[in-house]
Amino acid sequence: MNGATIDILYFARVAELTGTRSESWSLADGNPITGTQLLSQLQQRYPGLAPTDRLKLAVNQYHVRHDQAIKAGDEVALFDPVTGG
Amino acid sequence: MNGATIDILYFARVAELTGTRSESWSLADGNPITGTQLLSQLQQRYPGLAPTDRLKLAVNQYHVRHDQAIKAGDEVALFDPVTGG
Amino acid sequence: MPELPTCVIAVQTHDFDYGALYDELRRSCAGQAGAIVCFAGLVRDFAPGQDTDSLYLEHYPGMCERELQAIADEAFQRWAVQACRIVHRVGELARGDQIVFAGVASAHRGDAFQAAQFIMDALKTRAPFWKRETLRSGERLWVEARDSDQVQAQQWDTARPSAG
Amino acid sequence: MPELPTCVIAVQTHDFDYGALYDELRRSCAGQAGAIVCFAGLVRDFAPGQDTDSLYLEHYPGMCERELQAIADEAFQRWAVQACRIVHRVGELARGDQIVFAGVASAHRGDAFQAAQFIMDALKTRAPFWKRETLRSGERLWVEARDSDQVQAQQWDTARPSAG
Repeated sequence: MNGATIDILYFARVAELTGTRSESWSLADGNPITGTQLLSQLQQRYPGLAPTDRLKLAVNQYHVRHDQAIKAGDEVALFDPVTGG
Repeated sequence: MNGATIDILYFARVAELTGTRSESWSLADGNPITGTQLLSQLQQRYPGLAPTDRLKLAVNQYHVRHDQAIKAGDEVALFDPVTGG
Repeated sequence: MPELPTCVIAVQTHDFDYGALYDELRRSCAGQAGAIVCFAGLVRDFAPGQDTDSLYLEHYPGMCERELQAIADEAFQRWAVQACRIVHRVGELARGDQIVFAGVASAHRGDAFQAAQFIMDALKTRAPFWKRETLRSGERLWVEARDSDQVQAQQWDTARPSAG
Repeated sequence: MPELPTCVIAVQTHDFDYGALYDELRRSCAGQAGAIVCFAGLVRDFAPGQDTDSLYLEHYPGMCERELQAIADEAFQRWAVQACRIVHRVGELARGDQIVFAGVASAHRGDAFQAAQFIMDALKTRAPFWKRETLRSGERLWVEARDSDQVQAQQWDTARPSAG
């Protein structure tokens, strides 16, 4: 289990909901999980995240779909649809 | 006949062909003519204008088609397709 | 949008200050404009291996200003423009010189982009300016109008129904 | 066009000088560029009767720069771009302030207009920035993404075959 973690970053409204901007998250048995599975786990810890369908995921600074596999050591970011420009 | 004239302006390559930038042109019997008729008369005086199909006409500073009627007192301009910008 | 704006138009021999023109557009609608698009046309090499030494721009005084105003008015009818500026230079220009400026301020970027592009496409085919190139070889030639400019300008006619 | 250009990208808290950015674009391709299109996005009133007092821009450092570079690279693949600059501000901004700059230099105006518009449409839907408005009433709200921006960005996907 040692080192079988991911870093999760939260931005903007999502960071306000979780009350933190980043945290280390342990993968059960160190196995990869999908974005959807991670969102489900996060929603249990932070009920305010629901509904999670509209939330966006990035893995290692690339936009990914919710079915993306996430493995130990990944940098995962969770945020609302972007509104820059 | 007195005053039954139009002013003709020539621009760019067309002014080089006619050798002048403007002239007063008498209308036969003072009657209006079409652009096509005027172009035909001008081509007799300035053979280098041929072919006249591609030349553009403006009457009183508005683009017009060759079948536009031209009457005494009009300001007529003759030029190549524009190339500004 | 209380009323249609007016477009400030200049036809001049002297150079223009692109940044200053942008600043004026921005100042004239502070707090309202969300998007400003500015275009500059520059003198570039005429063709590979045929270097342009200089460019002479002739125009039809009076009709130029009227036609540019008409083009801007048409843009105002079609898109939500808050402010507009068009500057076109005439006379002798050198390689790299600025020729033309068209700037549009709007609430949204779509309007600003479309209006600016429409203005340039219409200017290219309707505003009575003519370019004469002088190549490094000394050869002088009047630039010929390009069919692609006509095609480009005509696309706005067919786009009319959905563009409002 | 010997090789693809690189896009100079900056994400910064301080303001930018629109005119100076244009001058740099122009200088970097003097004699080659015939067209430069620059876009500025500004802080404007949020809604009628709901005056924006200030805007806070949060971003994802690192991913922002990478995503903007990817967007510019995609533009270079699709259009003949000679030089490009993108600047995006973050942090606290006031009404009327400049938010974003995108400038493109090209031989022809069609490429410059299309590349600049593509960059802005892609930036709006892909670059990880988030706006929080503070209204005069004191109310704070995270701006919601607009469906129209998604639609606008997707039009470039369908335009792909003919746009090259």
